[in-house]
Amino acid sequence: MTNSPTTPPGKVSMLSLLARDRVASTAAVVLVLIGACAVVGPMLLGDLAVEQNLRAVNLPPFSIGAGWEFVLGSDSLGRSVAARLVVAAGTTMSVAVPAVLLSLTVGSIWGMWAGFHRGRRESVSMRIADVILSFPSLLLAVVVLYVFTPSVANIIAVLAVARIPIYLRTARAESAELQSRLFVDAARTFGTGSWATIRRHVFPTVLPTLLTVAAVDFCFVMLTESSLSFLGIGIQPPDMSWGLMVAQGRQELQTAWWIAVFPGLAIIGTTVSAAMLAAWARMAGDPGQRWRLTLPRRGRGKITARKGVA
Amino acid sequence: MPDDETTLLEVGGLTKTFEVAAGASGRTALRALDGVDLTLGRGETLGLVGESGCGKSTLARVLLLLERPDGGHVRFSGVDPFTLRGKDLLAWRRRVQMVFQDPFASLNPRLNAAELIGEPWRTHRDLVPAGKRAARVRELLELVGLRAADAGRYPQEFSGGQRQRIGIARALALEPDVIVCDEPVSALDLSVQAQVLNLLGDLQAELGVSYLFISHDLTVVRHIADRVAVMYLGRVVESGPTEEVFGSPAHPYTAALLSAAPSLDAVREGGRERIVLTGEVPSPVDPPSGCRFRTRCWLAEDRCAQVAPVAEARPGEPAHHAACHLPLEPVVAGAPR
Amino acid sequence: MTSPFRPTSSARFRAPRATVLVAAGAVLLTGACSVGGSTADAPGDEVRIALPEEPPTLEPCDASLTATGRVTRSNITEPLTEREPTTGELGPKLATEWEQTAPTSWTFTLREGVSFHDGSAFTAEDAAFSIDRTVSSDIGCNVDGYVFGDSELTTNVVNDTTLEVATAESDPILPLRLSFVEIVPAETDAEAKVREPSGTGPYRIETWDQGVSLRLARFDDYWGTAPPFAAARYVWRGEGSIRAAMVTSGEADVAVGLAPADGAGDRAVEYPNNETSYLRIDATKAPLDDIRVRRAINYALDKEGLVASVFSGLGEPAAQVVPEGVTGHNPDIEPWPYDMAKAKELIQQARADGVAVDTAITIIGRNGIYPKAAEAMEVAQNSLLEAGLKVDIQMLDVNAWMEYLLRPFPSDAGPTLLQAQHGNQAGDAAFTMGQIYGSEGAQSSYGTPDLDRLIEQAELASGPDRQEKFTEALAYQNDEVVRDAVLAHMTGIIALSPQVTYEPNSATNDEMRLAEMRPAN
Amino acid sequence: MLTFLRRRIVSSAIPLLVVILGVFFLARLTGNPANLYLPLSATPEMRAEFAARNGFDQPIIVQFGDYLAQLSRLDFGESLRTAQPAAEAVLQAFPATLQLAGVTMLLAVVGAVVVGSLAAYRPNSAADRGASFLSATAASVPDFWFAIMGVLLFSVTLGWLPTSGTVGAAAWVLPVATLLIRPFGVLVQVVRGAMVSALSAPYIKVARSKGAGDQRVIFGHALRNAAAPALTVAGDLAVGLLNGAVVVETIFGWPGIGKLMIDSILQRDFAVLQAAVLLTALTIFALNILIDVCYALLDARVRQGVAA
Repeated sequence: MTNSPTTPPGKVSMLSLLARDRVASTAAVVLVLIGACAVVGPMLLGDLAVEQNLRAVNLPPFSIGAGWEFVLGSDSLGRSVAARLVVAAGTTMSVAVPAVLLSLTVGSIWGMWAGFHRGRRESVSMRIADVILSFPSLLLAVVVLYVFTPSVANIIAVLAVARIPIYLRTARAESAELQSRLFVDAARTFGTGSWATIRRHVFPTVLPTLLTVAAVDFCFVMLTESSLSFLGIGIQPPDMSWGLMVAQGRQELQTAWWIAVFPGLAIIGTTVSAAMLAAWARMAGDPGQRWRLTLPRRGRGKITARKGVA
Repeated sequence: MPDDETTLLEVGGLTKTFEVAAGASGRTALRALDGVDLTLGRGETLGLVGESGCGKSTLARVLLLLERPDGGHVRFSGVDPFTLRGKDLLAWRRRVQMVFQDPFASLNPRLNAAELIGEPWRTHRDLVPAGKRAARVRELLELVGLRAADAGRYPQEFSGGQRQRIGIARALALEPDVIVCDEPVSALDLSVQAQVLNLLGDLQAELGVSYLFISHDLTVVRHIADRVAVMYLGRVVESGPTEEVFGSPAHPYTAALLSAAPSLDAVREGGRERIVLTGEVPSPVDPPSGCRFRTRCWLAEDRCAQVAPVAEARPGEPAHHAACHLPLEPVVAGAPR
Repeated sequence: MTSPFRPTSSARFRAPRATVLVAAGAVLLTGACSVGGSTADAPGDEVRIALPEEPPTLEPCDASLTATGRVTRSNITEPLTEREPTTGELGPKLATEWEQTAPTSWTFTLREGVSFHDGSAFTAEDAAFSIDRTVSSDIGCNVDGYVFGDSELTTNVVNDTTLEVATAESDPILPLRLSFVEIVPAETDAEAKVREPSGTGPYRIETWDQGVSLRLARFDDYWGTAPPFAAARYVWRGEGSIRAAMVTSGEADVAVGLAPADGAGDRAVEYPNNETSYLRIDATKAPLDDIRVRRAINYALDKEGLVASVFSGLGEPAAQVVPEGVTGHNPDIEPWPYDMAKAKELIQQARADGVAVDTAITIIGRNGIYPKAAEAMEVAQNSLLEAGLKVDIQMLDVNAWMEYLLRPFPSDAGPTLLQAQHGNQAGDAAFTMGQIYGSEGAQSSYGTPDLDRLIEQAELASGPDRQEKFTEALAYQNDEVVRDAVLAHMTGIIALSPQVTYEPNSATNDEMRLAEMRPAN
Repeated sequence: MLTFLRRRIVSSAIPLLVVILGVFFLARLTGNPANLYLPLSATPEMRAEFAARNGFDQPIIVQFGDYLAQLSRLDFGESLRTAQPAAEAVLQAFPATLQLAGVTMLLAVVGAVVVGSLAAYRPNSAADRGASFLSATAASVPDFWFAIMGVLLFSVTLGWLPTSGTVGAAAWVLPVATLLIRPFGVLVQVVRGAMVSALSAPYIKVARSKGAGDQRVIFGHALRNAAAPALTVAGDLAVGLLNGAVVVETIFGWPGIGKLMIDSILQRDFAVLQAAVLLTALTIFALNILIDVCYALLDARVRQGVAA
């Protein structure tokens, strides 16, 4: 938006806006790092992550004496937790990102469409969402396990289908409210089609809320994937994901806490980064709020307060 | 009344009913428009006045095809826009535009002035070539009295009057023949109102656009309109050239409205007593029989309840129609102006 | 004791009318009122036991289900005979003596002066009824299939204290089999299972607050010695670390089914639980149909390392699925040594002979079959990969896994190694050999006619001959058939609070005798 | 409103039928449960007998017809596992979950509105950043982890709370806290986001410029507008709680329907699964109707608020 040719001087590009914000830029760096791990990790550390050493199990973190790879300790099979953490990022992201994106895309487009048109389309859509929500997703998983072969694609499908109603309902609620707004009426008077109106007016307004939900949904998907492995539909060893590491380390929470805690922290870190970035994006994408991000850090609160009453 | 050559817009017998929930009993019909007849000439400004809830805004929405009427017809240069589809409809859309009452709600706060004004072109792609849009936005901004440098600013950074100017510029972007102005100044401060009204007048002079100007403010209408139509409970009760209607109203309701607006000197000088209407506007869910106004009319007789009056031209004023069984006498000649 | 959910039992079947908000308020009120209501009777009166799961039913004829048997057997109901887990001897319970009067007929002399919890006296009539109900009725008793298979029994009541039982074929271990038939009064429903049975045991069911807790109280008219604790309260928690924490925090006296990592600390008591873990090799499919590959698998698995790491040092590398103390155990079989070089060599030989050793083999695992089941399979996978095989893992839930465990096997499966565990509750190899190693055994993927013959001969033998014949069959299996790779005899863990003394034994998992628990002081 | 309710309830009938249909057929796609309920050495005759006893030998359409006929007599069948009527098992477990979820959602919503509003009041301030960070963390902490750590700390080490069980108010603390963190974290994020947007909306500025007090601005105007997305998400979270309180119920020995449902899936206990899903579906539908009613009320008030 700010990149349009009409942007007057003084406005800043999104990237430099991001650079000004310490928290948001840290979050972005974390996500980029995780992405990098996901891409190159398996190539660099793939063998190290599966190398067992039954004589060096459950080494606590910082057991550098046993080798640098045991900086985060070893698991119950003597494998390097650090290496597994890096390599697992790949599998984790290849499940979580498509699952979240799929449910986000399908759910929000469907929801915006339903809310925009209201009437029968809306109520049928909402009843479908009710139906999906009424099914325990585990049942779906067991069915997939029995009828299809367990695979990454099926895990993604199960997770995505189960989460679609969340976005569907959220997008529907906001879209239904927006479609009665005057500026949408105005767009109609130009002859703008419904999809174009949705794209231009509904989508940008609904997106921040959807992103907020999607950001925290990340962890949900990652953890659900781990409970699917209990049924046999999850990631199968020797592949590894954070969810699987958490699930396996769970049994040892009391004796070797690091096995479950580090992947847990990785999940939390990813989710928190995504959430902080989503919060920042909400502000950066809202012209009414963007100015706050351009303020110097100190005294921000006071200025806001004064401006608020003015 | 403008002749066929110059008639741009013609509305006849327009009705529109809404279904509303009415308590536990079920749904009831709310008759927002009940046989409305109007015409609008090329380059003309028709003022449409009436209390809130009389159906003015519904009429505007029907004219912009935001609502589909239950009965009656709309003709725009002889064409019924409700029969249009696809390209033809899009071409029609270009000719009729609207300026909304609320300059806060009618502008998407996420778009800046340039994007707002240029929004229609994203649908009507061939109207202004992409390369020339920025220049055209600057032109339009200046045309409505804003600075070209304001293009990158967002609605919330403008004052109410400035926003309404953006709304007008957006309506002008498609170079329409008619602009329906739905209470365009009622949300603005008095001083700003005048500026916007003058702007609208100037634009008309410059571009030759017609206005259907909806307002509950008689002062404003008198200021801008060539002709006026007065609505009451979904019907037009009186219409005619502004001077004739305001100078000597034929319908008691018009007279009452004028009387309630003390700043209109004509009425006071007309020597009439101040008329104070009693009671609320009856619910459009269950309107009075016969003449809609009879429940509040101080002249009402039995037949007012039985027969709905039809619009008739006033003797000597062929363009001045009123739907009343007991029209008021014209004000004595020699009234000012 | 009442839970906040069901203040009175009459409210049990009522539909949940309370709305969320009303419920919230009500909960806070009742919750507040019942604070302090949780303190049990004085210590010494009640033993509190934390189980991994609620018994689905207390029906005695389903007592071969661990969750049911653990509570019902020898506590609520009793059998005619009872096997002493520590010695393996069969001792008297409701029958005082028995003898084989003909190859297919046995006569039991029953105990006098025994009464059921419902007040009726125990007679041969009740014993005959219970046997018929378990073995011959249509109610689908779990014990029936487990212990008797499709063999038929005929009962004959001679007098109040004498019962004759006839079998279709000679059955040398009928008294042992009958130790699984819990005796219920003849008034018990013969057409349907009962959830809360009456029995002759030292404890009777006092209250079963479903989902919440089960309390057994001492039966005052018990024929034997009165048990030390006046009552027992069972609760169930699915999470092992919580069960352990309940003991360490003093909320429970006994916690069952723990894993080494559950953190019971010095409250933990280890005991051999009679289970043996093994990998079943599907020897019908290439490359597993080649005995060199099967031997290579045995050489490649580092059992010592597995026990030391995955099983936290608990358990013992095993050579055969029949553990010590069970009739038929062969003390001469040694566990396969860990010899990766030999394993690689055997695979190479097979490869040279054109065996399809590059075919992917799937390890079918079952989550939770024992602690760290998935990790154990990862270790196995790692070793087999090193030996030169191609191996994938698939961890399944119980029902999916059972499709592979039991005949008929999934037709579309490739060569598999099945993660399995076997426990011989009855103490006789007859309960192991046929179904696990027989050509037609329910859990057997492969057998040979020679082995079948050895097993059949052993099952008909009795006395020292029986022991010897089973030993022979086991040795033959281990040397010439190599149908599985036995991993370890497993070790169970329970946690005991300082208030209770109890010595777990190999039967504790299936039959936890409350009478053997006593206050510590 | 009554008309609305009636139409809404009628329009839920078909989806409910779809749920019944779906669960019935999906459940039967998960494999024959004979292996789970018969001894390992069961003979083919025993399997046939088991199938006949439970009607599994019939064509699936016939089975479904029988099921519907049973349903119409309010007979929900019998549990394979416990031989109890399925309805009994489900109705026993349901109130426990409902109470747990109710208390949790109440606390989560109230807490999230307070924290989220305070955070949104001064967007991007330190307090806002802190609240966002903490709530995002709360939303992503693995719940079993939180539960077990809570037990170790508060029950084993400090001895303040019971490890598990349902007796006494103290027993509620850890289960509610465990169940609470995720909805609370998510809701804070949503409320905060919606409030930030609402507070920058023109009419709030108008209200502020008219001199409305700060609290009135936030709670009078903005909250009403922020309530729509928050309500939707809260509804979905509540549904999630009903369907997914498994971890809490398993760990704390809470006799609820989440665990019952999961167990009945794993145990292929079809009758119980069907009854449980039917009951939760009914509750979910009722919850959604309730949310729609809230919407309608909210909508009216928002409109009034804007018009005023």
